[in-house]
Amino acid sequence: MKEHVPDRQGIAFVALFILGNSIIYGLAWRAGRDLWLSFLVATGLSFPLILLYSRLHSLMHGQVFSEGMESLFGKWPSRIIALLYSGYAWRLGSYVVSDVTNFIQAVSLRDTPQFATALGFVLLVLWAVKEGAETLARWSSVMIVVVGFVLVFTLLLATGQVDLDEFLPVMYDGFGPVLLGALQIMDFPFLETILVVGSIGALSRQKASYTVFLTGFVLAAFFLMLVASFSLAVLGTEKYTTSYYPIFMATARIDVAEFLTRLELVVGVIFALGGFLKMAVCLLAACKGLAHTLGFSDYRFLATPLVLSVIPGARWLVKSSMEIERSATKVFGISDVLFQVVLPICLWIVAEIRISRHSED
Amino acid sequence: MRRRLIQILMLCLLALFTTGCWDYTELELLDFVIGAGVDADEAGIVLVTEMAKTTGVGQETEFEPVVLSTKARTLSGAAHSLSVPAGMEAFWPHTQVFLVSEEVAREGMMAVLEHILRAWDLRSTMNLFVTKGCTAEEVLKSKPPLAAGVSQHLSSTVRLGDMRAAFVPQQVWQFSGDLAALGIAATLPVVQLVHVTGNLVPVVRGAGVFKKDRLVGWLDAEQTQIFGLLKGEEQRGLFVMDTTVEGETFPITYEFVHNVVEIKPRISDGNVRMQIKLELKLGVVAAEKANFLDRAVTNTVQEQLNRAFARRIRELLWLVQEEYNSDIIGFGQVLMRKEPKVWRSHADDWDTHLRKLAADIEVDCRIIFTGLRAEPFAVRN
Amino acid sequence: MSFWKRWKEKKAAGKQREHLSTSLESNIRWLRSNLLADDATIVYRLLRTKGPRPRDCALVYANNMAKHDFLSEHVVAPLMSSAPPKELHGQGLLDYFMQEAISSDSMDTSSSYKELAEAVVRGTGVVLVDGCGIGLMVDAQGFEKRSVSEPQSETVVRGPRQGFTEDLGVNVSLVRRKITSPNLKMKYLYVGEQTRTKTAVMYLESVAKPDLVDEVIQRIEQIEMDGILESGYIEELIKDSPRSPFPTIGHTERPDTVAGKILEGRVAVLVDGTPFALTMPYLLVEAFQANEDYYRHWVLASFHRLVRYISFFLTTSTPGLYLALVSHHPQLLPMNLAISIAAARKNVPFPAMVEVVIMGLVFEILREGGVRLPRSVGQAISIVGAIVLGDAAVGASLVSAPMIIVVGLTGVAGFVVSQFNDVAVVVRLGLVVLAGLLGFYGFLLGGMGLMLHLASIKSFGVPYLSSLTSLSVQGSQDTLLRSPWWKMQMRPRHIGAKNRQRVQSPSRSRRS
Amino acid sequence: MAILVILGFALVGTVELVLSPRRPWKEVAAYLVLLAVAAAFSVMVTLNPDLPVPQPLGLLFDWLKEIWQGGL
Repeated sequence: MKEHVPDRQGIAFVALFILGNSIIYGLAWRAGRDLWLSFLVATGLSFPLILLYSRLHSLMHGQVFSEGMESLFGKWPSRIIALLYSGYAWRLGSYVVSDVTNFIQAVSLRDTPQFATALGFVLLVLWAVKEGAETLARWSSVMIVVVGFVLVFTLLLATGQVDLDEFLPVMYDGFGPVLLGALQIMDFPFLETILVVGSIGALSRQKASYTVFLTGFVLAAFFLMLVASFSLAVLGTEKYTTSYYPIFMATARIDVAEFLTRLELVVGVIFALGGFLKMAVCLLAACKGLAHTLGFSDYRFLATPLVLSVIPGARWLVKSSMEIERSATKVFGISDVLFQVVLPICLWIVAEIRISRHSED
Repeated sequence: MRRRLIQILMLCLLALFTTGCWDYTELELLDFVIGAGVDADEAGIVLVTEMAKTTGVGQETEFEPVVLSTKARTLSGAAHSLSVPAGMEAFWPHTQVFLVSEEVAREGMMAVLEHILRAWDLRSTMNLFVTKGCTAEEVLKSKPPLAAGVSQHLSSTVRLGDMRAAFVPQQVWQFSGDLAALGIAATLPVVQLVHVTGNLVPVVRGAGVFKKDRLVGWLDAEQTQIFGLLKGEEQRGLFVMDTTVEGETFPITYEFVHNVVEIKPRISDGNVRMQIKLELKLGVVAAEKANFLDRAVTNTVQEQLNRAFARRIRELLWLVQEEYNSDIIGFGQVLMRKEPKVWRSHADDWDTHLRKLAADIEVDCRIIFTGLRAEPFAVRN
Repeated sequence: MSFWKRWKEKKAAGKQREHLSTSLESNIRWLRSNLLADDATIVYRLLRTKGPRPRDCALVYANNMAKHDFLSEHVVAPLMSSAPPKELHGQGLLDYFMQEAISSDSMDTSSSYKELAEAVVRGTGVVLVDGCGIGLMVDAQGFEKRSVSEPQSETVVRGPRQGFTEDLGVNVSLVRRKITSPNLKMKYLYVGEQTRTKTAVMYLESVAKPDLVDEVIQRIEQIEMDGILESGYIEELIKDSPRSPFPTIGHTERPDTVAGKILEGRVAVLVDGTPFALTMPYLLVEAFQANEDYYRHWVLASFHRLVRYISFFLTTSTPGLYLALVSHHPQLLPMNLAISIAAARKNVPFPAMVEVVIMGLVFEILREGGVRLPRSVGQAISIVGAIVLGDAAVGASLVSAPMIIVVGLTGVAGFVVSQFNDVAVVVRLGLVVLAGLLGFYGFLLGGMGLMLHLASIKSFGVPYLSSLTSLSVQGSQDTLLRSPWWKMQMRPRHIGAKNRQRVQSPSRSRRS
Repeated sequence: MAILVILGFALVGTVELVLSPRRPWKEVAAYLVLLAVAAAFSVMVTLNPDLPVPQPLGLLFDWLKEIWQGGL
């Protein structure tokens, strides 16, 4: 069964993946009131890497994941790479679960054990993984409309609360914090896009990879910047940098004629939608990678153990709500540098060399 | 086949869930806290709450306020033990009003704010007040003549725009934001108990001035009005001022229509001066004799208003800068935003700089309407 | 046991004799005792012609299935007065009867007992002639049927008042009259071992995708079932995702709707004996489209379409949301509302979740009762039941007043999207359970799962959410809103792929 | 708790094996092994929530920290 994802759905897929669970965190808080600059810098720095990811993806055009990997890197190297990325994807998936359960416990269901909230979410993800990328892309193309509409609507309602003076003075502490903030958002969520390469199936054309990845990325970056700047302008620098969930607190303040209040719920919805897609993509990538490592062409039968193990995985990797915050807003973890920057560049070079040799032959 | 598997898994999930709905509560088992206040006590903190007790059945229900109080070392502890006298779970998210007694405020707001900001169930849009000359318990136990409870009385006072001239409302986020930000100090509106036809009625009037998180002084209603203007709060309501027109002095009642304030730092020879430019658009509600069709009359009246407001601003600034040494207007913040370099050198001992900070005050009052009459009403014999 | 034996014997005997013999007497005897045995409605009219050599004939038909007066006037009378030449026999004799005696426009011949017997049962008059091994079938189908009237299930304010009847021929003609083009193709299929129900597959050759047509025909041909009594049988037997409660095949009672769908490139299946035609592929958006949308001004139509989407959301979500708010997140309710709901619920003995489920059930009972009862009684009963039950239940503190509002809203909104009325019940229940367990989070999980399910199903190869996921202006012209006709120049992408141009010249749009 | 976890995994495994269409034995074996690993992992985490997380890149990180004195 060959999957086919139309371009626009692919864009929605990538954009929603990047928006994912990151939207509720205080992105680039290191930069403080200069975070909008951080976003610009991070977008600029990530752009070539995203371009590289799309190149990798387009090289696999027309092939199933495992075939593509094998033709690019050879049998055994490709299996090792797939295994590495599978582990990385699994770890990221665990973090997303932990994000979701912690958020829900913090803001709403305080007495429900995290296991129960995680299980509901994870079962849904299991279903989604078994349905595959095509269905998920269709799903996200509906949901991106919901997310976009809701976000724009909320931001419009909150314009009264925005104090643009919060952004002044620009670069009070110099460029250092801006760069740190930029690195924060590159690590999470911008460059996590590498996992989409392994999860999404065939696009309509070979060139479509570029359109899909770049457009989706820019869209998501723009929205994230909008949301983060808005939260900062509403909350002020201090609150933005010290709250777990700034956007949540910012929307809680919206009050239109004492009627439209308590809109923080809406943020929860967006977060759940994005988090769901992100986790599904992570596990899709993990399943595909593992299946390739083990030499199977179909990945679906591997989904159950892999997806279910994310629940203990979340508990294993993240032991408190402070830890999840730290992991969400760290400045380029060492493993992320490896998986998001070093390895892709190596892979790309290898792939280009092999391809040019291939065409010479 | 796959779908059936999912269905079965879902069923298992359901079976699992039905063993316990952890967060399931019933609405009727909650006691709604609609207002709260904090008093100091030797033992720690006294939390006074106003709760909604519902009466009546079916479609005709009403609620009447009930006041309860608990004591504990910390506010969180007191809030937690509230369910003992309440008999049901105290439910905080609908709290609209939070009173802090003078005594607590003088000792520092941290004890209160930490709980409010960290707890999930207290909203940051809650209105904060500080009591003056009475405890929070006395305020909450007073009987406002019309509203169903003190909290409702206070929150409707805040909502009522016309009263604003006498206080500057502060919600939790504004207050805590000012405390946390650099170069600005916080204030809270003041609640006092006033005798009205034999009853003690809570009235919101004036402001409590904070330095860091401690209450250091008060502003009366008139000073608060000026303070509100300087903060750029949209002012409404009336004020009366004795005005001299053509040699005669008589009171004229004015109405705020629109106000804009602009505060800018100006650096000359390394000295900082704040430029305050206040534009007021006013209406005349009642003026016995002045004929505002006459441009000369209008001009003299505006002149007098300008001078009066400038004087009041100066008085307020003196009070705030010298007496309380608390930057409630946020000169420091303005400086930081507009002149970050200068601020950097001043930031460390801003308190001393604040004392010396000079201000150029420019007031521009305009009378833009005079009600339905062009000329004053004249009685002829 | 003996019946079984006899039936077996008959079957064995039937296998022995398949074709008519030349003896009229033995043919009749055979029919009487085998294929048409124990059937009191069959009439055997024996008659004899005139002429130099009178021939014995028999007219066999089923009472009330065939038109008596037609048969006596156009078959019996001419046969009795005819005088076939002496030398004619066999095929020639039949030709003589067909050409010179019987005045019917539709005739056929057959020598198979089975075919003839089936024809008789269907209402055809069969003429057997002594000495001929071939029977004449004269089309005389005529039974009582309902005349074309306004459909009950889909009424319109503006639009044609015609609805399908139970007669396939009439139905086909109704559609054909809408699309009088030789491009409109039709294929008859007979479905059901016993009922041999006649089924028509209709499509527009220049627009419909050939694979789609083949797929439909193939799926219908593969049906193995004893009887097809309603198009619902076929729908259930050939639909995609059979376990999903969502319909992946549309049904309608209106010829104009069918014509509209055919023009978009869809395939319609009409089944004899059913006033409901099936259209496929069927997408989610179609449930929210009404034929009247296209007859009215597009602004109003768009508005009402939005209302339909909102109603569907309300009917599926109101109880779940109410439950989530009341039992998990009272902080999200405005204070006064929370307090008044709390007061209303004070003496109610049930937990909110049980209350929601019970009231949902009560509503379904009232609805089902109202539908099944005779029309005049049904309405009265349901109104009285609702008012009395609702009012008294609130008065007795069995149910809280807000709950009545929730149930009422749910019920009324449910009727707006009638196509999804059944689905809504399932979805609603699921959401209520999830919301009761996990509050808004559970509700959200349910919603996401629902969307995932919708994204995963397809109807005849077309994704169910198709035009909602296009994310382009072109593709979503006829989804949430209806664009004016002069803007909708293209057919829906996945359906009319063969010939997408719909409006030839966009002159209207230029003029505006 | 650990027993519940094992039972849960066993239940899921049997249900899925019974319901899934015929698969090559290789895939079934891989599935079972993975499921067992997942179950074992879950049990380990359940029994000891403080199970250390291996840091294969920890050494590299420490080294990097040393050369970049700025610290993060």
